[in-house]
Amino acid sequence: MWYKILYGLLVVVGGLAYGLLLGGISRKITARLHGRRGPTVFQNYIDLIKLIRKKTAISHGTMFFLAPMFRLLGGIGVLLLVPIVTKSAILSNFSFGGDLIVVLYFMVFGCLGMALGAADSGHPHSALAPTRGLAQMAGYELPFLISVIGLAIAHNTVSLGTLVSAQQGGILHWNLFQYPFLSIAGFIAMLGMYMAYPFSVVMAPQEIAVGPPTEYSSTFLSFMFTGRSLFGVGKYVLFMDLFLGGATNLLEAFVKTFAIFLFVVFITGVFPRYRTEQAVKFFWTYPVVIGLIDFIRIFIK
Amino acid sequence: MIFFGASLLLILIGLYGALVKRNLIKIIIGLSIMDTGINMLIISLGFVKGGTAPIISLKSLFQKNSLLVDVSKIVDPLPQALVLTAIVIGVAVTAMALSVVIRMYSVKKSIEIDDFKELKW
Amino acid sequence: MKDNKYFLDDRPEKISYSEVWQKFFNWARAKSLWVVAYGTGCGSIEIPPMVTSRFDAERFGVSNVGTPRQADVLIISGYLAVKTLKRVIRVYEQMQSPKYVVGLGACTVNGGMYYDSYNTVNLVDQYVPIDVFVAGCMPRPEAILAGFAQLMKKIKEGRADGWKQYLDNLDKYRKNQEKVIKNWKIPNYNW
Amino acid sequence: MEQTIKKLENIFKIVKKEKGKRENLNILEVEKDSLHAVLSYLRDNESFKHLALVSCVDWIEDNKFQLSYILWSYQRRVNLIIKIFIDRDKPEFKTIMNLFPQAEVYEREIKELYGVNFEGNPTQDEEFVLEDWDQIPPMRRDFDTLKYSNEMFGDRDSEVKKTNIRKIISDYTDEWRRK
Amino acid sequence: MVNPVVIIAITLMAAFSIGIFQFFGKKFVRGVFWLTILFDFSAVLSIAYGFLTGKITKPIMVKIGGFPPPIGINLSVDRFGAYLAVVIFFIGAMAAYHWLNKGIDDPEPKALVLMLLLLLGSTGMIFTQDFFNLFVFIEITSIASYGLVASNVDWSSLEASFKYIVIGSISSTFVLLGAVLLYKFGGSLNMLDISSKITPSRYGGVLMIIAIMFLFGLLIELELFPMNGWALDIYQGANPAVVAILAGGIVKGFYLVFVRSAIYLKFPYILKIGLIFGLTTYLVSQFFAWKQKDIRRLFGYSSVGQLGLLVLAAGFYVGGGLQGIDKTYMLLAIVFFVLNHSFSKSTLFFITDLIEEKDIEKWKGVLKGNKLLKTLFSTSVLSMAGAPPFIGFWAKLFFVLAIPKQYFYVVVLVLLGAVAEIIYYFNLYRITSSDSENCFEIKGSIVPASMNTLVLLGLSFLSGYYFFLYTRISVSTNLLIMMGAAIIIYIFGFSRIFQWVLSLGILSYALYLFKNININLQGFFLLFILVGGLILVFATYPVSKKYSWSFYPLLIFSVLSMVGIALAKEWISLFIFWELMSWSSYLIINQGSKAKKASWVYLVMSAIGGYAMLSGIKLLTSGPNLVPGFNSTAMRYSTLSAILIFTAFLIKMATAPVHIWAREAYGESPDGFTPILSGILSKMGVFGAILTVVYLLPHTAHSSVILYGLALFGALTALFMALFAAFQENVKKVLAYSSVSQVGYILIGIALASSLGYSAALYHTVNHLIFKGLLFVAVAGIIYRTGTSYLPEMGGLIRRMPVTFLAFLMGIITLAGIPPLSGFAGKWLLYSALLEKKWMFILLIAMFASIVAFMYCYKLLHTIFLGQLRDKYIKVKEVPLPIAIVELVLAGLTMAVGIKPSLILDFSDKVVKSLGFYGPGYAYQGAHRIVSKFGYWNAYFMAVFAIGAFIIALVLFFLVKAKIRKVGQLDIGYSGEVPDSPESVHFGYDLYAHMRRAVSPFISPIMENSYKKVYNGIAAFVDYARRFYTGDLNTYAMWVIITLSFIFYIFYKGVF
Repeated sequence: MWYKILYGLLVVVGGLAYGLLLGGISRKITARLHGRRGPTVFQNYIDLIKLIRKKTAISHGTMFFLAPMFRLLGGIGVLLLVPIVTKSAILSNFSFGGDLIVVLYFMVFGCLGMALGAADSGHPHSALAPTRGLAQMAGYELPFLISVIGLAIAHNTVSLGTLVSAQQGGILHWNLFQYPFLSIAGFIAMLGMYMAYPFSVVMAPQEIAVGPPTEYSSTFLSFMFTGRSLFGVGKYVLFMDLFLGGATNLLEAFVKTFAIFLFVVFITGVFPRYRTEQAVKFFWTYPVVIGLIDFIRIFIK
Repeated sequence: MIFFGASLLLILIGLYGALVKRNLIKIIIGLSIMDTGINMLIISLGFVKGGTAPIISLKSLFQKNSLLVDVSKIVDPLPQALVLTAIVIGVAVTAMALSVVIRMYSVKKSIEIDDFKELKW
Repeated sequence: MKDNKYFLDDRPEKISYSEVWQKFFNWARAKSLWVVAYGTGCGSIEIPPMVTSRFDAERFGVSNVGTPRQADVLIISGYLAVKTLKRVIRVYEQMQSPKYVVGLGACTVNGGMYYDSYNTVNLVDQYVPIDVFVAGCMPRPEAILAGFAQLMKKIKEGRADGWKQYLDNLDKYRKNQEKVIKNWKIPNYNW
Repeated sequence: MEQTIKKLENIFKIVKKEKGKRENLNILEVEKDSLHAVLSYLRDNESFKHLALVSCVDWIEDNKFQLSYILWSYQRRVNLIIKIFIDRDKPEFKTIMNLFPQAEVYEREIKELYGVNFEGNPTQDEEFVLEDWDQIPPMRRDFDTLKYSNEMFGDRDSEVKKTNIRKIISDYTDEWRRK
Repeated sequence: MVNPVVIIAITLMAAFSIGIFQFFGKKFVRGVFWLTILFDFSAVLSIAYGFLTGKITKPIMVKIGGFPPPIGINLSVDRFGAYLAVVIFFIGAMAAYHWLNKGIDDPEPKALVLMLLLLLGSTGMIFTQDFFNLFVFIEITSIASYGLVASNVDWSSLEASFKYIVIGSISSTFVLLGAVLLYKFGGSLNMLDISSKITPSRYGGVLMIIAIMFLFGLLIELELFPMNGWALDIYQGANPAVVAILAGGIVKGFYLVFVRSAIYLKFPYILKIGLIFGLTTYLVSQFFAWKQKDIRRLFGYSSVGQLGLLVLAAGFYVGGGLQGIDKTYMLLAIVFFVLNHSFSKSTLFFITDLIEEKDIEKWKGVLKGNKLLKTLFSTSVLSMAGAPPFIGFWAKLFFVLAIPKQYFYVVVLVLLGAVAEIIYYFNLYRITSSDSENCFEIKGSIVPASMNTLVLLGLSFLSGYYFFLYTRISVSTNLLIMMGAAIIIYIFGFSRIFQWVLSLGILSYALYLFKNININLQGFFLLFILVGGLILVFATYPVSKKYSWSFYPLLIFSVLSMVGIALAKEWISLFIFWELMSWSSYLIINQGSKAKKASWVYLVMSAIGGYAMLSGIKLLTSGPNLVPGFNSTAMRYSTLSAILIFTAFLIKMATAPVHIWAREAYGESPDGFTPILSGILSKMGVFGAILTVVYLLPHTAHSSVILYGLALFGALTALFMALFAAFQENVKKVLAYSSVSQVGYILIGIALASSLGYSAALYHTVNHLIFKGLLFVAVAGIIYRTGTSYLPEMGGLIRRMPVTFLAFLMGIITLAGIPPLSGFAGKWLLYSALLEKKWMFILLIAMFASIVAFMYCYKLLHTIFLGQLRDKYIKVKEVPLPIAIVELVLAGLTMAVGIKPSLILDFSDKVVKSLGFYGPGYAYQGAHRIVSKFGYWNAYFMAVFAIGAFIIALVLFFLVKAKIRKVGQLDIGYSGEVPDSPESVHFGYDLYAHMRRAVSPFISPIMENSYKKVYNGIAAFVDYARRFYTGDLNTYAMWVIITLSFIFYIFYKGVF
């Protein structure tokens, strides 16, 4: 058990490094798409170091204080509850049979914590952003749930490990090809989950300052930053497990998550922003209809 | 049978008066006619053609061969007793109705039904 | 602001400054400058081109943030009225240390063409410590980038300590500020 | 337009008529007591529904303030400036808010920058652009901005020689007036 | 024992000698009057007492003039005649007392004469055995009442009187005609004599016509539907004291005469008369009263309706072919109906006279001040509307049980009429109990009304006793005693703390009594109710001061009636306690200051549910078994009856199509009661639903379809209520929708009808009590401190109420089902159960609903506690101690259960096993690890994991943290500007405006509007149809003749 905790810490550190790197790459790619040179791929590391070493910070109250911790906890939880490499004693982390529902709910944990902290800051923009986020969540969760429930029923399990092992045996056994419509719905939902363009109305830079963390600074912000990176990596791994057949070794995990990451970056780099209700309407129409094709197929079967 | 028919006719006339007339007094008159009809009906129920009054007189007691009156010839005395009560009651109702009408007239100076439609719905 | 229930009234402590990896952290600070651009005057129009494709300040790690709490650099872009000065002071004080100020244009240096106006502050560095002035009326984005390069150099060398001076000489700055701002309605110490 | 002016002349006393620099601009000077009547007439009968601006000019030499009411007709697409003069020593006038409610803001501005008091304007004493101003109204020509600036904002020891631009301008205008 | 003739003779003598006595002065006259009344009353009372105790067994026959019965006139006093005479004299005395003490229009001696004549006539009418003599007494009664009706100061009474005279004359004409024709063709005037000569086979031809004429004359006096305009006019126009005695006594005499004559004449079509005229009268007048604005006419409609019901009952009693127990039930129903109507209605008429206000709208706030008047009025109204435990309820129950099963439609129609009755009666109650500036003074003596009510209360207990005696339903005596204790609490109204302590004492005593109960379904809910009730009642003390003194008694009453539901062994006793619970909770909700309309909607919905349940139960009865136990099923009707019974539970759970009452009732009910309403009371619906699914549905033909439909309802409820909740601006209304939404999950669990589903439902039931109780209690405390329940006015209270915030946060986390706390386990069980059945769409909707729920979760936390603190709350304190204690206890519970779900699941396992399922469908490993087919869930691990990760994050933070300065409240990055007030930067109103644009079609109150449209449509229709009563005398008379023709037609042609 203790070695698991140790490895868990290592996974967190590794996940953080990977997440920050992906962030940097994302900035670089976006800059290139804009025709700029862009910062170095390590820019996020530098930002993080700078934020940690800020000299002062302000706090607005207890929830404001605790929120970054919740955010980090949510990130760590999601990352550690999904198996990165299946059947590996170490890198399947703390995943267990029945973890799919847990992960779904744990994903909310960090968001809720951050939302509360943001609200406690007393800044109207900070309070506004979570309502947008929750509304958008109500949007993207519908297609996401369609794909997740479809897969769970199709494979008769709520365990991510079992889901992954059911997809072994060749690329065509991946859920991406077994249930293509569910996968499309799931991936569209994922775009919303990342809250980047075109679904960036939550953070909405230049519109409501920077969204929830408007009042956060210094160390607090660095924790949020960390949590977000971990969260991102956790979600990539989750989607890899759900649709891309998981990974049998670390390299495969890197490749597959990077592929998903590229998908996200290339979409977000070129789209303008939806308004909240437009986003919600979008999520409730196209991906839902697409996802229901496979959903009904599973239902009939 | 004629009495029967006539009394029924009277009842119907009285009823017609009570149903159709718009004047309070006329309605009361209708009711009285109805009463009279019923009274006649009651009388006619006990009527026996060619019968005598249901009175055992002192004189008849001393006549030898007719100690008792021929019972089949006696008119039924009960309806006559009933009709007396009915008449009294009818009069009482009429009196009550008329006194009410007097009060109503003193309030509205009218005895038309159309003026007394406050209570409705 | 005497009767104060909404704002903190403690004077901020001075910050002693000694770090183990001083140079490394200064390098990180220099490579990651988050800017809050306070569009006081005509200079604010020169800042957007700075981050677009042509000039691309992000390659130096300079990027925009929408809130003073997260910002490292405050750009005072152009002439500064007394009224605006209040807001600038407040924004500056809400930023977290270490923090730097860049003054754009001649007006921030000595009032520029508005030197004799009844409402334009002539010497901005009397009121907030300015690390780098960028001269010009208005300076082109290239000039601003040059100014940033200068700022980065100063930070790396550990010379960009305007924020420390501000803390150390707070009384002096306050006196200057209060001379201009006659009715001091903003909270005293609020960062 | 000429007809309108003629009609006006029939009713009110027009002190002076001027042609503006534009084709569709006319300037009329009226007596200050008849201003309200003139404005009301123009608004109701001559389609000048829009009060574009109220402005003030400091004629320090004549010891007068000039108040200009700029009207605009959407139908005829012409401007008409009605101007009046008030005494500079006693800068007081009645508000025209009863005719044009939007005049409230213009009058507030004039009050702050020139110190003209508009009787009946409820908000004229509120701050408009200046905060905590304790000198004489800054747009009056007897206010010395350079002196004020030097006293207030100080000066960096520099080579740049400061000239009183206000002085130069006033000299220029004097010259222009003399012509 | 007194000879009945003496009663009549003395009364007659006294009546006519009053004319002489008036020379001795007014007081003397009154003395004579009261002496006579006293004598009469004691005389009939002694006779009735003799019957009651069994000293007199046979009817008393009195010969007059020494002639034997067929020839001479004779009187006969039987059991019912004697009882009725007691009632008539009692109410007559009360009416006289009322009238004499009114003070403004002192009746002259003539009126006393008429009053005596009225009482005399009606007594004679009841006692006589001779048809002609009956006519004479009827006429005496009528003439006396003509005079009395005309005696009001209001001139409209003259109009009423005249109408009465004309219609009464027509009626007596028919009676007389019938009587003399009977003499002619039947050969006798004596009732018994005629009865012995008539056989039903002789019917047809003349005898038929005669019987119809005679009975028709009486039917006119009984105010049946098309020919009752005059009666309503009397109710409206005449002196209320006279109306009280007419409606409360005299009409009942006519009714007895009617029933007796029908029996003696052996009239074969009496049931048809009841079904056609009685039922029509009942329904029509209950609906016509809806829009009535004059309060006396409204009561008039109600009286007429009751008479229609009585005629219907008589039809069943005499001609319905009832045998044995049914017949006894029907007789009891009739007796109780009569008693109920006599006492309640006369009380109500007395009260209308005390207030002297005719327009209903002006009755606004009448009951605010006077405690006694409020009690009297409420008791009478409740009894009239058939609320338990009053006599009207038992009458209705007996009636419904006694109706033969093939007349099920009659049951439905009667209950429909009962709902209509509740609608208008409680519309009135809503008006009278609402706040108002109006000032009322009571004009006259309140003694008669109080006496009536006292008698009514005594009769209520008696009738309840009879009900349990005859139906042989066993009820826990302890429970009844404890319910009685609620009355003691009622008496302690002056001291709130006393009431509180006593209530807690009663509940703890109940818990002590039932401590060894078996954990089956009933036992589980019993413990649930008592423990939950104890915790939540503990929190009520600080907020209870705002509410009426009857708050605690009613609270205890409702909690104990829930216990009664849990203890019920038959459907009927479940129904009784169900109604008790509904009514007492209605009365509590009604105490909320804005809750008048809301509680009315709640009551009407509850009544619909309750009566649907009653008719469902009626369908379950078979043959002689009138009290079906849970296991009994009558196969033919069971689908329908299951659906009907389920309706009641669905309404109480407020699921999707019947949710309309929930928002307002939860939102406006007293703050102390809302936790109980949400946490416990709505769970009674869950209890009933489980019962139904377990006992009834397996026997039905389409159970799987019904269950899937139920699950779908549940899921849609969960989804849409969660969505609605996000758009409410009142904190209690948000929580109201949230409650309903959570109950939707429970319904899904029940509808799954699998062991895992039941486990999920039961777990969630308890869990919902924990967190929703916590949230509502906390909200009650917050409202108590801040004085508002409007969300945009709150904000920033975390700075003032940290403890409450902590508890509230835990409640919200549990509500949202986020892992470390207890909410997640319920969700996990439910989803596993759904996966097991592969109900994918339900699963999808349910999970999606829980996501949507985050919206209102955040809204609650943010708008109450976070954001900016307003100036006016700067001195607000932490919530009062009892509330804080309850909060912390419940927060501790949710944490404990979160780590160790077996705390609840141990109990629910036993329940699931006792319901006959092999096992819970999951297994334990070490009390905190639940394993199902699809995976497992380790609560302990999750908690340790979450807490551990949190601690690591915290430690890390303190290692690297910068110098932290806690800044002021308004110190926010606000574009350099200084915000001027907290309000200007607080974001608290319409949080989801952007979302509204996306979902606007879904959140429009479609259901509410359609209910409203249906109600308004019916109301408008009946408002128009009411114009049937034109007020024109000729029309009234015409309707009499038309009805007669109609009767002749249908009976002669045998159409019906």
